Amino acid sequence: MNEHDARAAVYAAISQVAPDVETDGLDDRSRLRQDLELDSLDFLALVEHLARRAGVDVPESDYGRVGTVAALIAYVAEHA
Amino acid sequence: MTAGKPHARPPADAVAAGDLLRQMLRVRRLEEQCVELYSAARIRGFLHVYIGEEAVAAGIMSTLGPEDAVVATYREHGHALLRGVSAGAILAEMYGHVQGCCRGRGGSMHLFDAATHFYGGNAIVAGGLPLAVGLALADRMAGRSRVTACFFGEGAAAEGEFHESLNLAALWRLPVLFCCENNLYAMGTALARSQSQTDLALKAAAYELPAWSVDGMDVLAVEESARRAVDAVRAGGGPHFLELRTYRFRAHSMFDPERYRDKTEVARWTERDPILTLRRALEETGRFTEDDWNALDREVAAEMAAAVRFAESGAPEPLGDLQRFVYSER
Amino acid sequence: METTYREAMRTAIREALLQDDRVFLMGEDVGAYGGCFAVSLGLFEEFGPERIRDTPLSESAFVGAGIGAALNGMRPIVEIMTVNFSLLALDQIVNNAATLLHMSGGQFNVPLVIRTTTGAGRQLGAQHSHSLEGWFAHVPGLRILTPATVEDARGMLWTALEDPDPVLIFEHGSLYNLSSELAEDAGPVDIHAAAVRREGGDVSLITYGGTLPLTLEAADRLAAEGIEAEVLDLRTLRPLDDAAILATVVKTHRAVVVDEGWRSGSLSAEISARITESAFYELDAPVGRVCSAEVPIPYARDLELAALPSAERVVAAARQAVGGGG
Amino acid sequence: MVGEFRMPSLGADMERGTLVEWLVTPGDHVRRGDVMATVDTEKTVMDVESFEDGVIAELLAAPGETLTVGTPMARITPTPASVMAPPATAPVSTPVPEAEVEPEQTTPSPGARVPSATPPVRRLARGLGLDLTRITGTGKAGHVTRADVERAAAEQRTDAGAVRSVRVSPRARRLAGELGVDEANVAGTGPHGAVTGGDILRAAKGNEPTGAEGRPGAQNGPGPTPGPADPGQRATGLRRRIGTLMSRSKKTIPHYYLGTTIDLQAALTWMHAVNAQRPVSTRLVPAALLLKASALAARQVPELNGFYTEARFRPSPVVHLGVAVALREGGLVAPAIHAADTLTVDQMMERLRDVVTRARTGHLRRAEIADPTLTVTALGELGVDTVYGVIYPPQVALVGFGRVRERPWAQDGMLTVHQAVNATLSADHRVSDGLRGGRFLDLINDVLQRPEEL
Repeated sequence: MNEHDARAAVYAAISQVAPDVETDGLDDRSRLRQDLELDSLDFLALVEHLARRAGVDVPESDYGRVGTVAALIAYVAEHA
Repeated sequence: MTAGKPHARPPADAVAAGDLLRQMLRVRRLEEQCVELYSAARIRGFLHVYIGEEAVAAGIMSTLGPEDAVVATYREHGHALLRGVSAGAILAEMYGHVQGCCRGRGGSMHLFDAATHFYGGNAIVAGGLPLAVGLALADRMAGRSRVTACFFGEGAAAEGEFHESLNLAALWRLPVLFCCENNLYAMGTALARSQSQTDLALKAAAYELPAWSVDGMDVLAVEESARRAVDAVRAGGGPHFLELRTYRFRAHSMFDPERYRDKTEVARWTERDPILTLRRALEETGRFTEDDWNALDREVAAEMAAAVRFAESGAPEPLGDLQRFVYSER
Repeated sequence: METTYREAMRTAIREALLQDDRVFLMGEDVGAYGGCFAVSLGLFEEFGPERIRDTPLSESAFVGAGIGAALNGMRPIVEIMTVNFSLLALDQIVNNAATLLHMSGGQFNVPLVIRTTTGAGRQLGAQHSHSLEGWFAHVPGLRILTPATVEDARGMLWTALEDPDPVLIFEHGSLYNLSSELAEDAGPVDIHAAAVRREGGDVSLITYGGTLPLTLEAADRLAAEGIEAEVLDLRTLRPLDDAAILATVVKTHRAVVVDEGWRSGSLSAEISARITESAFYELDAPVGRVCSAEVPIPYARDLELAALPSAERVVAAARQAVGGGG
Repeated sequence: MVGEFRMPSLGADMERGTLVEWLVTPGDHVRRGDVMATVDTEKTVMDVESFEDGVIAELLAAPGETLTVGTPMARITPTPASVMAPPATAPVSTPVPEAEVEPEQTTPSPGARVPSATPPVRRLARGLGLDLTRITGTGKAGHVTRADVERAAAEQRTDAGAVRSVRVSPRARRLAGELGVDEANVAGTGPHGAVTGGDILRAAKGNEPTGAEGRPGAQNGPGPTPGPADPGQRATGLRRRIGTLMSRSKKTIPHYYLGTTIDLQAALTWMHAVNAQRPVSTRLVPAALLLKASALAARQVPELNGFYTEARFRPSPVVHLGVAVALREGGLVAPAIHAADTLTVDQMMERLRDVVTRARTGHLRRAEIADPTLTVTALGELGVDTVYGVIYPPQVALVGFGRVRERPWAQDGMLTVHQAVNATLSADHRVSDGLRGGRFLDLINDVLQRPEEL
């Protein structure tokens, strides 16, 4: 998946679990937990959404690698 | 250990020796008073007493002139007293009363007195050495012939400021007399456990300044060495260093359980009590009797009793003055 | 007369040496070398080794010696090469210079001036680039000056020497080459009041020292957008000029503090707190801050610049404070 | 026979509730389980449902009224399917067969029904300060889509006097008070749309006959009466209610606090191993383990599980675990997971996800909220290490878990790095003491060291 599509998928997932977050102009460096205030259940929902919609399974062992919006986009681009 | 048999060499000048005895006794009685008042909770904070080491301050102070400067440590009640600060002002300071020599803002560890050029009262180990260097620098630059005597313990030799200051003073040939009161323990750490080179005079000599060791339990020996050194410093001979081998009979502070040294060690050193030694030597001359001693003791006791009354009758500075003396009042 | 900050500082030192026998300059390489930043260039030749006194690399000893000399009637100017090295003398500055007057119940004041270079921007890496003046401003008993203009570089020293208590002057390394017109008869300036360097009614940019030039640049850019920023140069970090801070906030109702120190526990935090304490009901926006990134200052040019306050970041913070129109 | 819809009891300590909003109007068909209204208890704002099928005959209470539990709020006429003749008061002349009632065929008046929408869209609407019932759905069967909400938000921005959740600067608040301007009706020009002092001054000027100045929000007088379900107000109300409840808690309950650090290395290793074998949808989170452990411990320490009412403690035979859920728009609710001590970890996880989703989308029902016997806050991953909780009366304890993170861990003389969490207990000293409380934390710790037995 290219970066553009990955970004769209990640934004869609974020909008799903945290609709109050404006993906428009969202800072790529935003941390999912701290900055977007996703708790572990939100995060799980995010990962689930990506699995369903983008076909990317983020195993738990990789959670540490997808801490920011940018990292998550890169991860999806690489694995989808 | 330099503890050994008490020896009493005959004082050459009995009158001068009698005065040294009197000065040492004043320090002893003041410190005993402090311990008593501390135990009664009249004095708080840290309290470090000088009992056992009186010969050092008494011997050196007797060689200084009124214009000379003194920098001391947090174990400085005796130094302040012998420099001329009244026992009353010292005790009032420890009471935290405005009648104290620092208006109760310094306490036991921070006695200062401008009138007698007594620059404290420094409770950071080795922190006073750079000050002494600067005081002497100013004297040198202004062409004054005064000497700055700087007291510190052997623990200071482990600090960077000790080395920086000895170097600077020697480099600039400044009129400082460094007086290292080696009582063998930095709090509870024995010298040999903290220094690779325990010969402190040798350490100092590495900075190219005259340095030697003195029996700090013998006030006459201290006085003699100090006079020689002070004269040399005053004459432009640059800084000198005296290692005064002494011993404190009591704990480091009132909080110290003394787990680090043996009672027998303390007992051995107390046999060399500088006051008893000199008293005995004076009595052997036949010109000092038990009556003389008793009279002296009564006189000193009266002085201390008056000092306690003075301190007791004082009062703390008004709270409204809390913010004073952070910046100069202009 | 066009003069640099460096020359102005040198003129001030020279003037002090000429005016008062008690003044002398002491520090590492202030003499034969001419000063690490060439501030004292030529003075050694003019005044000799007694009064332009090279010291060993013994910050604690020579700062302490400065304190002792000040106690004993002199008016020393002690130069510490950079603020990072001042940490080696922290004991003397904090435990002695700042406390002696108080501990002695008012008997011993310390009329000492310490000059040091502060700040980043010259790729000097993490041990020569920090801005620690905010730490010193924490300590009662010290006075902290941060000349940010050629006029202040020329004029603050003498006033500092006249102060009976210890004064620390922080000279930002990037300012030495700053050049501007200076009156021939320029002389001592007051060190008690902050200065409004630019008037404006929309937002207050509060800064000092090395970040003044970029803050003024930011104000110009904001003006092009129709935002009139007022720029307050604190000049003295301790004691802070509360009245001036209050006055500008009451005027604009918005404030951004620009401080090259790290944000956490910083001077900017102090100023922000004072604004909320004394002018909360005057505020139309949260107090903004532009500080250095919380990293040791890196060497690489781009990284270093990214770590430091910039005009762009000040502009952005000011815009945010003013608001985007709904 | 006319049925009555009454103020429900939504908690053991609930004595009265305030009607926030009617979600039905007279003439509406309702079925058992349909949401009728929202009610503000002292703990939270909740949807309350009908227990009957029928047609709304009459609304007896108005939004804003506070009613004691059991007070009739509406009358419901049974539908012809269950009763032969509709009562004369029935407003519906030609009843529509129930099966044919579709959302798009009901009365188009806004506010009549809660339209269907996905939880994120609901949350978005709430975040934007929009009333979902006033948004026209364009999706399948009138489903409100994200685009619908965004369009409505855009419309609202141009809608003069629309009431929003507003930010007001300190200066503006002061000036508004001084000048008698309602800052809620002033459009903000400051950061994030905050109302500034300048906006208030302009608005104040606008109130005078002459100088009406530019901004749409700065118009004369108060705007239209806000809709009763305004989410901004709801969040504010919720915050105020929490404040009241917590003040009461602190005033009446002699709290004591215990804390311990629990080694989660074993539990998380086990969890990671389990999760590695599973698709995302069935993976566990640490909170599920912590809740399970707390429930098991609570069963063994009954002094922490139950209600203190009428000056005595009544232990509960089952553990209904309240789960503290922070809402994105602010505020906190603590719906219950029933009989938590009997659930497997997987069931616990499922219930946790369900109840948190419902809480966050504003769709808690009685079943989710009624009567937790012990509250746990375990979703605190967002930063704090330690939670010092305030007990929800009439409960007698609150268990708090901070952030799970790596810490240096000394064990058998070796220093290693373990995942660990600070567990705290706030408990009521009238009922238990440190010994029992400590036992409780010990039990949690024990259970978590043997995760496979959970």
